[in-house]
Amino acid sequence: MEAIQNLFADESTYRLLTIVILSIFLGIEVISRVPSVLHTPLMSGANAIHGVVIIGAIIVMGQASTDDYVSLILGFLAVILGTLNVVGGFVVTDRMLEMFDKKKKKKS
Amino acid sequence: MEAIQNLFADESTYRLLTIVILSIFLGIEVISRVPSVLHTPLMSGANAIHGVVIIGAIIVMGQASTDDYVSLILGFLAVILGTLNVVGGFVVTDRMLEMFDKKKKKKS
Amino acid sequence: MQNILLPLSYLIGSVTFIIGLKMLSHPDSARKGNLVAAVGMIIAILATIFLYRDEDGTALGNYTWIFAGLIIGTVVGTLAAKKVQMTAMPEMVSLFNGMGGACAMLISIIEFKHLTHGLDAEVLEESAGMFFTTIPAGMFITIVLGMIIGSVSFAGSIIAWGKLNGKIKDRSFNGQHIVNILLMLVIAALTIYMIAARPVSTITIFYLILAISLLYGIMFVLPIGGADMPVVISLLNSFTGVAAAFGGFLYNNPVMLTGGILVGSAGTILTILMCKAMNRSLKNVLIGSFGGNKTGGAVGDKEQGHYKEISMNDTATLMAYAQKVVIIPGYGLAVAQAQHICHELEKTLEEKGVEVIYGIHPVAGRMPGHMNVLLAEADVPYEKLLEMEDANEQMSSANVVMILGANDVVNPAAKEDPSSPIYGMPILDVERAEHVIVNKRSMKPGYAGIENELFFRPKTSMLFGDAKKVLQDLVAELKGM
Amino acid sequence: MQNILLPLSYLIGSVTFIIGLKMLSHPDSARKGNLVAAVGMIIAILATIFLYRDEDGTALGNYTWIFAGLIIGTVVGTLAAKKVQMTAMPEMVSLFNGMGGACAMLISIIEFKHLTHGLDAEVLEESAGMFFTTIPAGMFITIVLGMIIGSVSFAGSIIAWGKLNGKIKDRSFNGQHIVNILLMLVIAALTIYMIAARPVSTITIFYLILAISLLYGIMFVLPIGGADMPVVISLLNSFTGVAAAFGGFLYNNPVMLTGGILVGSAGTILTILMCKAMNRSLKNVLIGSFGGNKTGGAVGDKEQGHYKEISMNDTATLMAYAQKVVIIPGYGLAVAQAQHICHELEKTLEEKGVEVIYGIHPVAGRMPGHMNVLLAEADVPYEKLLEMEDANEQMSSANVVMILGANDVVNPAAKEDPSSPIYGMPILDVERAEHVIVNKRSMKPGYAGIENELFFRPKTSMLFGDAKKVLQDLVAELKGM
Ligand SMILES: NC(=O)c1ccc[n+]([C@@H]2O[C@H](COP(=O)([O-])OP(=O)(O)OC[C@H]3O[C@@H](n4cnc5c(N)ncnc54)[C@H](OP(=O)(O)O)[C@@H]3O)[C@@H](O)[C@H]2O)c1
Ligand SMILES: NC(=O)c1ccc[n+]([C@@H]2O[C@H](COP(=O)([O-])OP(=O)(O)OC[C@H]3O[C@@H](n4cnc5c(N)ncnc54)[C@H](OP(=O)(O)O)[C@@H]3O)[C@@H](O)[C@H]2O)c1
Repeated sequence: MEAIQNLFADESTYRLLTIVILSIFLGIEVISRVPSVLHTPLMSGANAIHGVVIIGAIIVMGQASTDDYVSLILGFLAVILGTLNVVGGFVVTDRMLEMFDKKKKKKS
Repeated sequence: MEAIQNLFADESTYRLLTIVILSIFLGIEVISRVPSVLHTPLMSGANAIHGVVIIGAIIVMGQASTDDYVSLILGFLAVILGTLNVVGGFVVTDRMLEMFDKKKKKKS
Repeated sequence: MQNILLPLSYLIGSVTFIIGLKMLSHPDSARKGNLVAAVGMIIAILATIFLYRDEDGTALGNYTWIFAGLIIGTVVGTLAAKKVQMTAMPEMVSLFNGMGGACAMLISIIEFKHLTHGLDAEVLEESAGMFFTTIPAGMFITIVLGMIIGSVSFAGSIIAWGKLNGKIKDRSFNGQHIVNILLMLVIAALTIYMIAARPVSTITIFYLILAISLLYGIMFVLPIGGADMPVVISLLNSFTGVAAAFGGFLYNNPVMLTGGILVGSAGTILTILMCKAMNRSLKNVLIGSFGGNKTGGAVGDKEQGHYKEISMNDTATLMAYAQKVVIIPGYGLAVAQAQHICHELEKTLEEKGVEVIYGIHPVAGRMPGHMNVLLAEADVPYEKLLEMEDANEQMSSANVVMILGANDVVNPAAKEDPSSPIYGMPILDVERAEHVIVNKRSMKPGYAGIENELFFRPKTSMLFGDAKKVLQDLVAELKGM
Repeated sequence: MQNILLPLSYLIGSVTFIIGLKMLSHPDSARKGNLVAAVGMIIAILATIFLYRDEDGTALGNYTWIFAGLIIGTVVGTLAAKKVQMTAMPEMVSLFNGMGGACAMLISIIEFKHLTHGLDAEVLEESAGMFFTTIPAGMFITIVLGMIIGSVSFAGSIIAWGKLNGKIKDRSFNGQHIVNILLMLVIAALTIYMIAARPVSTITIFYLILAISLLYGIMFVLPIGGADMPVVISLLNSFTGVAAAFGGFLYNNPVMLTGGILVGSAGTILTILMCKAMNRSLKNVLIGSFGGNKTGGAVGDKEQGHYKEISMNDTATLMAYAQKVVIIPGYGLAVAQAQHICHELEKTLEEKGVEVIYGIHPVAGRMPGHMNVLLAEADVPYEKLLEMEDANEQMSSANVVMILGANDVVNPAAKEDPSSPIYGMPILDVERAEHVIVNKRSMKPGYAGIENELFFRPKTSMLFGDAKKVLQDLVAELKGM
């Protein structure tokens, strides 16, 4: 328990917590008035954004020692999966939104 | 110039910058759809909030050595002015909004 | 220089995510918003690869592995995303979401392994578990929570994916959600115990938590009706966001933190909005499993009277001589892949001087915006697609309303029958028009599993058959007139 | 414990500011929002006083001074805020804003003094200014920028306050904004020079910058028309927010940072929104000084024809036998303090079975929401106050429109005359009604300084006199009928 207390005594934890709280509010504010047509593309776009977890995978992979095969393989898998999330997410979102764009063009 | 570079090399600066940027976006998002009736009270409420600068005045005041009269007097002034900003700001906002509340009560 | 560039790139990344999300929520800027976020992501990834330094200042290694992983992921991801059918997109999103969750889970596992690196049974016994107490609590908590949420999201997303493409069937038993709550409690208890007490068996407990989390993810999604999956995916999406944010804590990385939390909170709001659009509460979706065990509602409860059928020929005549026709597309149109022939019908009618518009209900189909996407694919012009309110205004001046594979979204019970499970949902008010023609294959109910009295009303005529087939015949008939 | 409590209090403070601002922007929750923010502020202040520790772990001292300052500020602030007239509120806000700016300025001055503490001419000469190079750049920049923005905000707010209560008149000369730009450039140049070169004369330069900043603040606001002050105050408000944020950087204090930046960005947006509501651009307000040197517009340009007057008796008759009367309040009503008697008129008419509503233009009066606040003070029920769009819809079914001291907001030139300075502003479309009665004291123009053709239109009759006096007579007349 003391360890937890130490954690919360660290100033930088609060800096991060401030960032977390601001981000929560921002996420809510930004989304709260989205038209229902955009629900699916938005979900998909958000899905791509959380693919930022790939950065963690890259760091883990890059720091693994070259003889630690378990870490290397798991890290490699993590990089692939993260990339799938990012790339697939953005591409599929773009395809969905292309549909809407087409309509726009027709209109003008 | 080097000093400035050093400043920007400090990780915690970026943590603070992240907070700044998130706050900017949040400020914009939160306000952007306010009805015009509320412009004045909102301005007044925001005015009270930036009175948070009082915290700086308190720190300055509390750290001044007891024989440094210039700092003491300036700090004292700063605390008074800051408090005026905070207290006056919140009270005047409340008075303005009381008007609106009154109307609400009538309605129900 | 690089110690300026890395945090700067992360800052840029965070900003593009915010701007991207914001743009994504407006129809005009949505596509650009997606691009903006993608560019920010690329910047953040490249900066990490080339500029990241650990505390000792050493750069990352294993570039071959990293690039191999990136390339494989990019190629496979792009192909999968490009090849997927329009209608299979939600399941694709679910799959990608699962990948993200798995990535977060793997990161936690590897970091945990690093913490306990080189520990063998002997060392453990000697130090009697003392070793584990040296792990900083903050780091440990972050790793474990990231692992739990990541694996729930992973397992849940895979199940959701399987359900959407029909590989996995709805399965539920009584008291399932009680079992789920128990699982959750077990996970919580084990986690708290492990972190607070640091027992000798820490490693075993860690993997036990992992296993239960995966199980929980499966059990959580399994009983939920397949048609509720969009909501569940959105929820799991926000889970993965939170898991990514834990990674941000772990590596003290602001872009992971903002990106993850943004998605976490935006995803939660989006989930709620989606539920609202379907007139359901989130609790209802998760526990009620309304899609799973169909309550049947009013089916057969009342004497329903008779419905009347209409011939193809009569339909064609009625439409050809109408002033204004409103087409109401629904799930059936999507299933029948009849969007192109539907557009053909519209053009044929317009050539005959009939005004044709579409009435789009927000939850018609099986995902939000389903009908818009579908009809856009068939090049139906944007301005012909009216949202529900606008369509309802036009309804009273329409001669014919043609309902193509829609059911719940035109069910008058939503307005009239307080005991109906869909009571309160706004519907397309087709009865204001002169004639109502309904195309579906049978008298079977739609998604909500309830009877639709509209089909028995005097104004309504049924035109049975698969939507694509019926429309083809109808167009041929019209062209021959 | 306290090293947990302090940052936690700051976190709570930041959150209350966000929630408070959010609630403040919705009519239903605005008052509570103000309270929420106030509570957060108290928590942050108390936590600072009792829990703050510097790097060495020593607590703050000088409690007597601190508490004396807090008490004086609280008493004076509360009294001032409670005593102020409803119509004088904008100037009060300006004054309080100036106090905040001054506070930020003083903090910077003291911190700068600390940096250079104990330096006398001798030391300086010896070290040839070397001393100044030891000041960390980040800290120095923060202090100087906080000082500049704080003092501009302080000086500007005081001028704005003086203008609003009529103590200071508009003063402008040709090329004033060029002088202002020059002043700005001098400030920027001196600042960059001082921070980059750290000359021996650093102290002198610092105070020089302070002086020029104060001068700039004065020059910036002086030429702007008194009626544009709400916009300027909003802008200065966001300046003070930014100054507070620099304090946050200086003390590495997250609550000052979030609070300051939130107000900085929200204030900027609010400024833009206020400009939009008046159909002006911010540039126009700041440079054009449209309120200052009245361009006269169309005054006397055209042959205006004649206007007709109406007697008190005829007015009373017309109103008493009307079905529906729309009252359009304007700045004149506020000046005449005629809101109570106006409410009296409304009640008298209603007793006679006449339906009475108010048409509220968003920029009627001299501050946003002016009319709403004014009429609320006189207990006019909320639902009688229609916003512009709703009022315009009611207009065509009204028999009489009674314009009380309004002018620009009913000027048809905004719709009809592209050369008019107010062209494009939405107006209350009074001419849709049967009769239009205008009460003002003369044929003089209103705020925008332009002629109003409405007064010469066939439907319009003028009822000259001070609004309060006229309404008193009208009510007496009506009661006697
Ligand atoms: N949009 C979303 O985000 C979303 C997500 C989840 C759930 N939902 C729910 O889905 C429902 C959507 O309503 P809806 O009116 O579009 O669909 P629906 O109520 O599910 O009805 C679809 C109808 O189409 C008919 N059909 C099926 N295949 C067909 C074919 N090949 N040709 C012609 N007809 C065919 C079916 O009748 P037959 O079997 O007799 O042919 C069925 O009654 C709502 O209840 C909504 O809450 C929506
Ligand atoms: N609301 C805001 O936020 C705000 C802020 C800044 C500027 N403004 C501007 O202010 C203007 C507001 O329009 P408005 O129509 O309300 O006012 P206005 O155009 O300024 O006209 C007010 C009229 O009231 C008359 N008046 C003055 N004292 C009177 C008295 N004692 N009894 C009767 N009449 C009296 C004046 O004519 P006589 O002298 O002939 O009596 C004057 O023409 C707009 O141009 C707007 O852009 C608004």
